[in-house]
Amino acid sequence: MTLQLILLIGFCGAIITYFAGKILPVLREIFAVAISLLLVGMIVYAYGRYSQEIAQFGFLNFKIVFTLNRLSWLFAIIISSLSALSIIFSLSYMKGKERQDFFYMMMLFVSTSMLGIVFSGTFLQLFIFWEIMSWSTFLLISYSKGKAVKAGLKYITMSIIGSMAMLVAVISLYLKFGTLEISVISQNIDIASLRYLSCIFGLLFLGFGVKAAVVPLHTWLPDAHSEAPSPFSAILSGILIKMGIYGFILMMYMVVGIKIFMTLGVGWMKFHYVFAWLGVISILIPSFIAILQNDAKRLLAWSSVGQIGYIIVGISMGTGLGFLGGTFHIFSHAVFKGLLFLTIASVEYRTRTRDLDQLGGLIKKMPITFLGGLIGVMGLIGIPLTNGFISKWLIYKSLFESNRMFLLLFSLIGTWAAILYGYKILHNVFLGQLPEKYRNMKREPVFMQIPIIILSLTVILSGIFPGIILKLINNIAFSFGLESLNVNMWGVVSETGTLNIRNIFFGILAAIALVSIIFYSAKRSWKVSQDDNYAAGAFVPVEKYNYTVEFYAPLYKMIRKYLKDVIDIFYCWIAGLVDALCNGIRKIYTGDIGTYVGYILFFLAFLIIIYLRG
Amino acid sequence: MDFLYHNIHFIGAFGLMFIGLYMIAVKKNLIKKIIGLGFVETGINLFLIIIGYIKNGTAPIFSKAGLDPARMVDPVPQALVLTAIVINVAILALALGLAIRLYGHYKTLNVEKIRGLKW
Amino acid sequence: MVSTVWQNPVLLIVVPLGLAFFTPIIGLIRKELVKYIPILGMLFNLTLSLFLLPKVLDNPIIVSLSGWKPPFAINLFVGPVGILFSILISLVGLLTAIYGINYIKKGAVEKYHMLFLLLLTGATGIVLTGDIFNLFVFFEILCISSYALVAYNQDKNGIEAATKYLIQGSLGSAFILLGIGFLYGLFGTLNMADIARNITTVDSPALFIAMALFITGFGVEAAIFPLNAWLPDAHSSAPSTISAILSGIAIHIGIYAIFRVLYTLFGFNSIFTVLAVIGIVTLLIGEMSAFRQENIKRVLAYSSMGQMGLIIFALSIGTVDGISGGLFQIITHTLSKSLLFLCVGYMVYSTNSMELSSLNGLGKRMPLISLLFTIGVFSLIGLPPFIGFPSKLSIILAGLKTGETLFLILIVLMLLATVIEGVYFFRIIQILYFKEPDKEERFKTPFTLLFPVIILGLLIVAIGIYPGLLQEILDRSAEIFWDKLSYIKIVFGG
Amino acid sequence: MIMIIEVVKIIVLPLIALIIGIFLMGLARMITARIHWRYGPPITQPLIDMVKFFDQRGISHGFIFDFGIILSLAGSIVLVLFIPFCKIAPLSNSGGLLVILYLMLITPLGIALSSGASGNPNASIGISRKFMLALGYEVPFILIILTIMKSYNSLSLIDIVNVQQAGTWSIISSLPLFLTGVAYFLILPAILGVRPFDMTTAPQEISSGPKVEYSGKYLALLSIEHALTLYIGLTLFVNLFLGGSANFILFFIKILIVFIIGLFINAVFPRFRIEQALKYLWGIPTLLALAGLILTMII
Repeated sequence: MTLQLILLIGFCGAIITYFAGKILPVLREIFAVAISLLLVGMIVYAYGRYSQEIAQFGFLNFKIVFTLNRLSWLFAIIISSLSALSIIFSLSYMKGKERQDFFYMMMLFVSTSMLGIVFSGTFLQLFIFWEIMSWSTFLLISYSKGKAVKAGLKYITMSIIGSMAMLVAVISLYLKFGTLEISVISQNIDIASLRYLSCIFGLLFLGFGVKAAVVPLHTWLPDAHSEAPSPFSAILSGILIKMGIYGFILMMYMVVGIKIFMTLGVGWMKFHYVFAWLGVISILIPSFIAILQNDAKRLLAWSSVGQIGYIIVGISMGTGLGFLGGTFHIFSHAVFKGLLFLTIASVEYRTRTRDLDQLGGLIKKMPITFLGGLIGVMGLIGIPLTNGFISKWLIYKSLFESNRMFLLLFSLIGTWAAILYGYKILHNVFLGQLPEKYRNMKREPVFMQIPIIILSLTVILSGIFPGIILKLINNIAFSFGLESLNVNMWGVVSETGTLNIRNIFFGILAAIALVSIIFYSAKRSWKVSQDDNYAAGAFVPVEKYNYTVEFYAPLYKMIRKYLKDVIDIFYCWIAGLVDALCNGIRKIYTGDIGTYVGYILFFLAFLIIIYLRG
Repeated sequence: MDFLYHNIHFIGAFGLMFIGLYMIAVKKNLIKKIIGLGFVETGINLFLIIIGYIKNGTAPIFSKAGLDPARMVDPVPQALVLTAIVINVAILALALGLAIRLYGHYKTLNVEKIRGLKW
Repeated sequence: MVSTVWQNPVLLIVVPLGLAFFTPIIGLIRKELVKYIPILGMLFNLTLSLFLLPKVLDNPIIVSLSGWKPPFAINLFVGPVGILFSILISLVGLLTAIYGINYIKKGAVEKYHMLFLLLLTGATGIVLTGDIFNLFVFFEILCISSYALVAYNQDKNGIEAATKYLIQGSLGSAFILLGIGFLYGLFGTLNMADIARNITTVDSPALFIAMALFITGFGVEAAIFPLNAWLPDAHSSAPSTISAILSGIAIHIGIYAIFRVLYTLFGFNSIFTVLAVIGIVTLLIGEMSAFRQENIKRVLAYSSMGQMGLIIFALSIGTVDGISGGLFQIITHTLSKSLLFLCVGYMVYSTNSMELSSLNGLGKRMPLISLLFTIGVFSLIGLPPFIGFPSKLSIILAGLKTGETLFLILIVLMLLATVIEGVYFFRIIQILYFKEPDKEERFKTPFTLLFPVIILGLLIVAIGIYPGLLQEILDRSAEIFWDKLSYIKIVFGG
Repeated sequence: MIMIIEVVKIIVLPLIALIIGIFLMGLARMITARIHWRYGPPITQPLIDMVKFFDQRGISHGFIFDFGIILSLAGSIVLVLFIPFCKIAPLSNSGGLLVILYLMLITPLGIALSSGASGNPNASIGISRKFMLALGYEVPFILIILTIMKSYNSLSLIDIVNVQQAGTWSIISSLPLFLTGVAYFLILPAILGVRPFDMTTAPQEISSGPKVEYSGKYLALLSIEHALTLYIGLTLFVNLFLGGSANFILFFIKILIVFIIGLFINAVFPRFRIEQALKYLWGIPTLLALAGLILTMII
């Protein structure tokens, strides 16, 4: 009953929260936080109790089954804890905003529907919760009005197209296997021909790919992530796009099985090949586009597309190492990208802007936020001792072992692009000169500090002790029939190259200690104000004493002309075409009754002609 | 010629219908269209009567002596036509009423000009 | 068969008809009383239909009027489908009547209520009758009262729409009558079961022409693609209660008539494939035309057109699953579209404009109505957990089950249409909630307006979450609706 | 016992690196001066400077200004422990070349944080150039690393050195490795940040860029860091392409030769603009390295 109870609590809790807000605003906040924490608690409690629950009621003629396995538990814990943190963050962030009842309700709704997805034991439920997630997400994306409206529409358009493809796939699975139970289908997968499975994959690629924002389907993401309310952006980027990945993993490893998956495809164009290359394109181009962005959230959004690419590359390798890396990166990315979005949200909350050209020097005003941002960026880049490093190392290693050097090359280059935009966001927001208008700014509120601190600690701790999560993922990999790796608390042991975080950790710790000793044993330095700067005798006005606009100007000049989002332009062109077509087609209703009568006579004649022709 | 002789009533009925259809489809004046509607209905009524008609038949009254049941015309189509006529009257009356109102709004009966609702 | 007088299905027709005639008389006595008469009638109908439902699921009831056995007298065929429709009609009728208490204030109120009852009578008659000419008569009652009701506001648009509707509709009726003439000429009977029994004995082009005439004739009311030009005009210009009835009931009755005639009289044949294609074309054209509309009621009207296409497609799949899905979709559309029109009625009434832009930020000014509107819209798009999802799911399932390539293509097109539908509906949702309102002040909604809408909303959610409620009824209905032989057998008593 | 030896190695190796680095810095100034027909400072000048800097009181712009510089130096020190010196590499089995690639990020990131926190626009400009330049040389550099990894089918640097010791130097072992070796040599100045790739610290334009706000101990630490970077860049080349060596003298000579050849180029070229640098780096070296990788993949 646990799983059904979790979902019931989530959905009912969302509605209760809404009505509680109508009575007393404080009540709403208490409820929202309590319910989200309760969900976390229940999922923690469910650890290890892997089971199947067959629901009492059916849906049409379909059975309803809830399952909990290791994979879904991993996702569930990420979902529930990140949304709990985002909701706690919202307590401060949403203060004074309108329609808060709605906001909290939808936050809970989205996260519960995601839990529903991972608990689904049948494809039908998967689809139902998928759709609930889609529309509730739509409502939250559009929440901020203005530009968000257009972003929401773009999102939902692509989302519906994806869901429709998915629906066809799900139903055809039902017709093929006579059931939608995932476990039953995976047992009988042999009866399906490879061609059929390829078609199913093609359709599901549309369905899952839209949510996962794989490259040709990514165009909704930059708009949606940047325009959504920031705590929700954290959820969007942190977990929602991972639902697409969950779908892929489910199909590839659980339902079809990786052995069959590696043979799927049309001719020599194997599906996993295409998939991996799409992943790499997702890494490379969006990462460079991210460098060009001036809106902090838009930058992070493009970066999310890039990071999703790593995950996809990892899981499409079909090896234990790749799976380990990809799945670990799901976790890492959820944590550090959630952290980064919350950081930016906290900056936005105080400064009312997220324009990278306007900010600067905030380190002095919000040190905790800066620390969060720093750790987030370090995780994003993959500096050792953060969890981003672990996952990237594993992914690179798996690429190397699968002998896919060009994939490896492009993924690595993507990382260097990540350094550029990562530093840009740090520098333009936190470093440099503090502009005059922010001199009297207050610190970030405590409810913003808590999630930021928790997430920062998670990034670091899981970077130093990756074994905790690696072991879990390794078990998942084992249950999928992948080769099991020798995982310990500090990393992975293998023949061709071992990852040992312990050495790196103590090495860096010792080095820092050593340098600190040298540094602090030397003469103490003077603290000077930020205006006390060396300008080679030149006089520079204070407001212009900041180098943030066009931070990488020469690079921009070189790459900007190559980095148009052609796919987006193409989609918009198609949309325009459809729009024009729709506008044209309604002209057949001319308003002239004579024409209408003509239509009727024509129709009659048409039917008779059909008859005459047999 | 023989064909024409035996089917002249059908031709008449359908002829009326087609005239009506032509008027509805082509005429610009709303009243003419309504008249066309009347034509169609009349044609159909005629058709229904013809279906039940037997040459040199008698009225289908069983109680009246001296009528051969085999030579009686079918009473059902006549009943149908009676109903249909009533309906037609209602429709035409409504149509004309609407036409008057429409004229009040548009000051014209030319349907090409009455195109406030389109697309 | 019928134990007591009060359980006689004839009452479903007689009571509203009688009340309709009493309405003007009562109106002479006290004008305020008039508006409660439809509520009374529909409440009675709803109760009786619900009461009859479990009975007819096992055995359809045959009622012969004037004591003659079929085929010699007009008989009613009270099967599950008929009762299902009858429930829908009386439910929507009841709710719209309640809505109308405060909504219809101007004009000839007693005439409105009379016509309203007549319309519903006609609709109920159509779904219950077993006689083709009787069906025609009820059809005309339905049509004439709807022509008149569309023009009820007597404004420019209403009159124009009614005129156009009338001309097209009566042309359609003329075709039906002609078709009846053909059938009578061939078989010498008007009883549908009797015709059905003998239909295989005749092989004449006239038979097919009759079928074509029926499809075209009923098709005008059912809004099949090129015959549906009246629909957006009429639905958008009528008073919203009438729009709700027209969209929620009248067009479905047209569809019922087409398929009753096709299934029962002509049986399955190649025309269904054509109809399936036409259905999808209707769907596409409807949704595409709705895409760029700026008038909220026209959007809904075009969307109704699209939904009709979907239902026609489902019913033309030609399997019990398809019919069950189609009936489900009819229920979905009835509930959702009535809900939407009633919501929009109030919005238009409050803002005094039908432009989409006038809905800006209404989510804040009338939260409950907007919420219910959203539910209706989501349900129409087919999003879980609303009723539209299971119905669309069963249609797609039925279509793919046939395994034919044509149906696969049609379903893909249908899904494309769903995408278009989704986009414009989501746009409206955004306008409701995520645009700044012009004014801040809230509207106070009278309870009589709110109550019907809430009931519809609750039904949509309840069935959406647990579609098992309807499952059995639908499957049984579909079986009987579809099965020509058992129809004949039931009518002739073995 | 083994533990103690390991600890000793860990302590001694950075010191050796530092000495070599400082020596090379001094040597560089001397040789450059000679090429320019100047007399130049004595070879111990960098060391003298360093000691002097430690003695002076510097200014600080806050915590991250301090922390960044510590982090960057610590990063360099750790990195030294990963790269075999005379086949001594205490930590090289902790993740191999991939870790080295990532550890090479810590140093610039530390400096970037520190100098960014100083609030001096010149520093920011310098840093932005530094990162662009890094993006420029990392593309060929990654290609080079990948080619090596592929050729020896190992991530471990020490394995690669061992294989070379058993056979021939990689730069002459095969055509692809030769091409990559040349490519590495061509980008070496960019990695080390010396002329013609010293736009990051161009003193005449942006007042030494990131270094502009540093004084006293900060500058001293920065010099140490620079010395270590010099060491790391060269050792990596020697280990990857010139077979490393178990012999201290031989190893040192290899470093010296590479350094001096590089120095000649350095001394006669003017500074690139950043766009020119990027175009150069993404041109010939990248193509060479790419050719190397493709050839390796084929063979």
